[in-house]
Amino acid sequence: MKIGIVRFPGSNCDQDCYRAVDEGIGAEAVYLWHKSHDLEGCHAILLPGGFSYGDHLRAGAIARFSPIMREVIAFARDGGPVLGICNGFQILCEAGLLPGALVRNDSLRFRSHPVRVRVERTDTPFTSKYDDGDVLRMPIAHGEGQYVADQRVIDALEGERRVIFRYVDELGQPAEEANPNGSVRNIAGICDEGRRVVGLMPHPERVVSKLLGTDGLGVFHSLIEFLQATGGTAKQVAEAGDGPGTEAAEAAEASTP
Amino acid sequence: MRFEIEIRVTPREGIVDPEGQTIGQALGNLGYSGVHHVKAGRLVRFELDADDADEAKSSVDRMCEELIANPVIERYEVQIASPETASP
Amino acid sequence: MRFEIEIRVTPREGIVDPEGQTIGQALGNLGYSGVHHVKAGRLVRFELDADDADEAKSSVDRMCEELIANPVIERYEVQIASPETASP
Amino acid sequence: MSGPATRAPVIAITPELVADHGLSTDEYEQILEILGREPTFPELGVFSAMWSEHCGYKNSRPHLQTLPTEGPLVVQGPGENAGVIDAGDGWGVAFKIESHNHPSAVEPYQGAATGSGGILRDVFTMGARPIAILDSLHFGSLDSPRSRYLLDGVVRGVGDYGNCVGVPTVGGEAIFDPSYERNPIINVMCVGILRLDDLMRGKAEGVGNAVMAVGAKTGRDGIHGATFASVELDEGSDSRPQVQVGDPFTEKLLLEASLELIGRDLLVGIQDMGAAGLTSSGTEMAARSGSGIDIDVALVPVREPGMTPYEILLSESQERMLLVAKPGCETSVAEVLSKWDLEAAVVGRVTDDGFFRVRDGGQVVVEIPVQPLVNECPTYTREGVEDPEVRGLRELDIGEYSGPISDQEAADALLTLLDSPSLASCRWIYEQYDTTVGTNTVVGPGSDATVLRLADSGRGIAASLDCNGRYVYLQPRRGAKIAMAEAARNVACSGARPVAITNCLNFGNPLKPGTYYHFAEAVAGLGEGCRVLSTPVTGGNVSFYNETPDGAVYPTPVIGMIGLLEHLDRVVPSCFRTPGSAVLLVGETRDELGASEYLAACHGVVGGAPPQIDLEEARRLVDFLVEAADKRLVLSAHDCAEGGLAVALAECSLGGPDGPLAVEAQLETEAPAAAALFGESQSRVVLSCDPAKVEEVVALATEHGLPVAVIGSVGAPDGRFRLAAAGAQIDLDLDRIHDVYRSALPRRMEKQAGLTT
Ligand SMILES: Nc1ncnc2c1ncn2[C@@H]1O[C@H](COP(=O)(O)OP(=O)(O)O)[C@@H](O)[C@H]1O
Ligand SMILES: [Mg+2]
Repeated sequence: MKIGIVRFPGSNCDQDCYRAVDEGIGAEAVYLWHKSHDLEGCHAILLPGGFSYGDHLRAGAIARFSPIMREVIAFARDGGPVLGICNGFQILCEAGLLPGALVRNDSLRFRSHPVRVRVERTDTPFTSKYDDGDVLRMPIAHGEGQYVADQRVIDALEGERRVIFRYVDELGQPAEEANPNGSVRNIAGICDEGRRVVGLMPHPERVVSKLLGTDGLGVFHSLIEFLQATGGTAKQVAEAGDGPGTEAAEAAEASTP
Repeated sequence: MRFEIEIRVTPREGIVDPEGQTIGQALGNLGYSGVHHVKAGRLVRFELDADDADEAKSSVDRMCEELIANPVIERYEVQIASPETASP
Repeated sequence: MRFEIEIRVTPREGIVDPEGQTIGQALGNLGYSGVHHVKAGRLVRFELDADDADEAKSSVDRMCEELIANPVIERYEVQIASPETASP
Repeated sequence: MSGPATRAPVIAITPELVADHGLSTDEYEQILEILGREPTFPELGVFSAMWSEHCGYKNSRPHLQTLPTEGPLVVQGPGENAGVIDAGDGWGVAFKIESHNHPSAVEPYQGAATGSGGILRDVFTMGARPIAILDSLHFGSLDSPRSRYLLDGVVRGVGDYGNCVGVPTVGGEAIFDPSYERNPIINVMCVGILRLDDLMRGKAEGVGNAVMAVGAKTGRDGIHGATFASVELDEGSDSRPQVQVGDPFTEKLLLEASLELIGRDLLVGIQDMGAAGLTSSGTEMAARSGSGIDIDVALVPVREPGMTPYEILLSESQERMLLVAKPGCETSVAEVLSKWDLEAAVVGRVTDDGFFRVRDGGQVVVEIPVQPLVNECPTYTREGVEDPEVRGLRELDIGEYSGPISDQEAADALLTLLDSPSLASCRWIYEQYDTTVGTNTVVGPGSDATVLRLADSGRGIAASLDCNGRYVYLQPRRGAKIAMAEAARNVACSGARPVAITNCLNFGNPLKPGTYYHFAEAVAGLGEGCRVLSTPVTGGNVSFYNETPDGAVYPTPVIGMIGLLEHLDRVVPSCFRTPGSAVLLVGETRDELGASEYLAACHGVVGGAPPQIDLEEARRLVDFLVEAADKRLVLSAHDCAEGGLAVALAECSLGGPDGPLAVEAQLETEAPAAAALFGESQSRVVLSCDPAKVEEVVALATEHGLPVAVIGSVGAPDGRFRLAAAGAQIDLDLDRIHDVYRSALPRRMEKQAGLTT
């Protein structure tokens, strides 16, 4: 299984993501350059944090037009798993793969500290290794992480249970004090309708070792488990011709808790 | 012809505007009274070569929709001046 | 009387404007041609109670110098409209 | 030799113009001698910049030369863009500190941001990947709106820059004292790691090799910034042209491109165009190699039309580098730069005639022999005299404050100290910094030293920035030794062995005998500290003229200490971790209150002599701490510094990752209560350990000739903070002191709405 990590010129969590995949879970990681038109057969894509193109205008606004993003968008539309972390989440929203937007923190200050997030849903490629309601500790580090969307979108997200991570306090409750940036309903991460595209502001890739914490490992282990069960996107499976067939993939996916 | 373009991007009604709010508070703290409904936005200015004002306008509208404003959270206004009509 | 205030803050001449530069490049990459001298700035709008336009103007100037613009690297323009004269 | 032809309009070199360039008559005479003729206007500018205090170290060099710079681990000492030490297994650590005091006083956000940018470039041009930034910040009292504005802007500036480039800001210090009111001290240190095979230097070798300007275009910003850094700030100075705006995104591109160029072995040398821009980078690179350099300013990409050679040579526009490509590698260099969307232009060639020659198109406008320009800047050794006023303060009788105090007074004093912004939690600051990007931060801000992972070697790098300016003011030699000892102790508390320092010497106007005395004495103290602690100097920076018409700042020689930790898994945190642990105090508590934060914060008194410092004892303490960590004897170790034992103990109980832990302690001492609780006796450390290990810890300390006492335990069940000494007892609710400690900065700062950028 090959995981592609997109490198924009201003990405600065690309190496951390690489290490999380490579050392953290021992899977194959490759960098995908932003000017490239080729996903090199990757089975999943990570959009790392950073400041893609200096974050001028709006975070992620310019990144979404890069050549590689055209491929990533197509890949996501084919059902390929895509995870956007921090700036990656912002890019996914700008690209329209996820609804809503991330605006400046309500404090107007960059915020960097550990937060607690509650796993709200485990039947996604990035959360299956967790239990519903697990509370994870991960760092945040962002200036524009306040999730906003209009009421209709929020209702839809909640109604379809597409909020995947929520900021919570030590009791596991989405209290106001636990919300580091003013995000509506303490939203820390969401997924698209097909549940294959996930974006979140906290950094799971920074807590994948004994030395620094292990709460983020589950995100990457979940992905590998998902890929092993499904063999990648339907298209990849069809093209590869070996691996489990499309129907098998769908079945395997449906059985993921 | 070369046109002078100014684009003003502001948060859409109902979207949080922490920056505007903070400016409002700060002005209050500094002793300015009678300040209401502060909004903060962005400004983009440039010069654009186009055959006529209509062409310029439609091209700038596309730029705004595609890149300069995010319709999910922002609205924009465009002001176009041809050098002759531009105020000094 | 209540006035509508718009303040436009832009980098001073000779000060680098990486944001403007990046927007210019991005527009180029998206295929827009004929775009020159892109500048990025900030916009602040609010309503202000004042006795007359002169008072409003001098008060807004002070706000700009004290808080809204950073005179070391930025310049600002103020536009004041009383509700009657304001364009719809 | 005929001088370079100059194009009209010829600017006449008048005595006034020479004086405006900060050059004395004697210095000008020396220039005439070097050139054998009158300088052209651009040449005058070049000499002025290179012979400014900032670049030429006119008033400091004779003293700096007394500092020890050699040691078994030093790979690169002073004189390069950054120092480098050998960290084992082929790894090196590059580190350097830089001041950006004057730019930050004028424009805090951009001043601090561009300071970070410059020091990052100094480190990555050595071929090292920056993995951490530390900042030492000294401001006036936070009661003043100006200080709040400066702190707000500086923190945003340091933060935004590092956050965007992706280098975590992981430690430092924040000190508030009225002496810094209008002239804050903003020092930024960068730490990077490299494979020693990749070590790169700022050289211009190989006749005919291409010299390239890379990165941002050259504009009119910051012309003569080096000279600006070398004058006092006064009311009338319109400092605007000196303000530069940083672009961290371009910096990030430069960082990645430089490391790729160095990694692919395409370069002969590379240097940041920092202070004095093209002039200093070009001439210094040539001077290091004994070569010459020939540049055409018409080839330099400029941001504004009509820039003169003078302006192009002296511009300090940010995010620019000068590099010399290996022969035959020009195309590959260009490819790498274009991959990173960086602008690059060949602007000249390396020569062998020893001249810095600048053309403007066809015409030669500068032709100066490199060696005297770079290496023969006139230096001055002056007479330093201690200010009688300072001596008076040091000899002030502070006996009345060291008598017995009531329990209530003791408790109130502790609360006052924990609310003092210099001692209170710095969370408000470091939560605006990305502290974890790069996943190298093993111990972040909030402890004595920052500890970083050294790639996959299993070893760690510890770093700490320290200086107590009040000590140095009152007794400079002793104060500097204390700064050295404290920095070493901070690093050793984490379990790392201190190995080398960089330093940033922030002083007032050296032409004043009182300031010069401070400087000379402080450097002497540093030297002693370096020698006894075996921590040579690998580089640093001198910032004079930190002074306004109201007076000079406290002399502030900031020490950036680097330590190495053999086993990262034996790192020692500074705060208590486990209820039930025994609490020990190592070191002797004396009747010392002079120069203390207690006198300043609780009694408004600046005076008395700073505490004694015995460097040999400091060294034994370091050895003990390193050994105790290596043997896994201790659970935590925290330096006892400003605010004394009471504050140190409170920090130990408040700073843990899982919230505050109660503590109960009692100190047996001869010292009277105020000194026992709040005195700042040196070479003391608060430890906690498993009760079963107490005997071993005590034995080890005794073996190192250190006094040690078990003073209490962690985790009194009723959630209180209790400390008794010399008849006074502090007994406070833990949540209350936690609240005071945490809210001191935000309470003062959130009045300040930050809007800039
Ligand atoms: N300007 C700053 N930037 C980042 N961290 C800081 C800053 N100032 C202080 N800190 C952190 O806060 C803690 C307390 O600082 P300080 O009082 O100087 O500690 P020490 O006891 O070592 O003298 C340290 O861990 C330091 O790294
Ligand atoms: Mg300190």
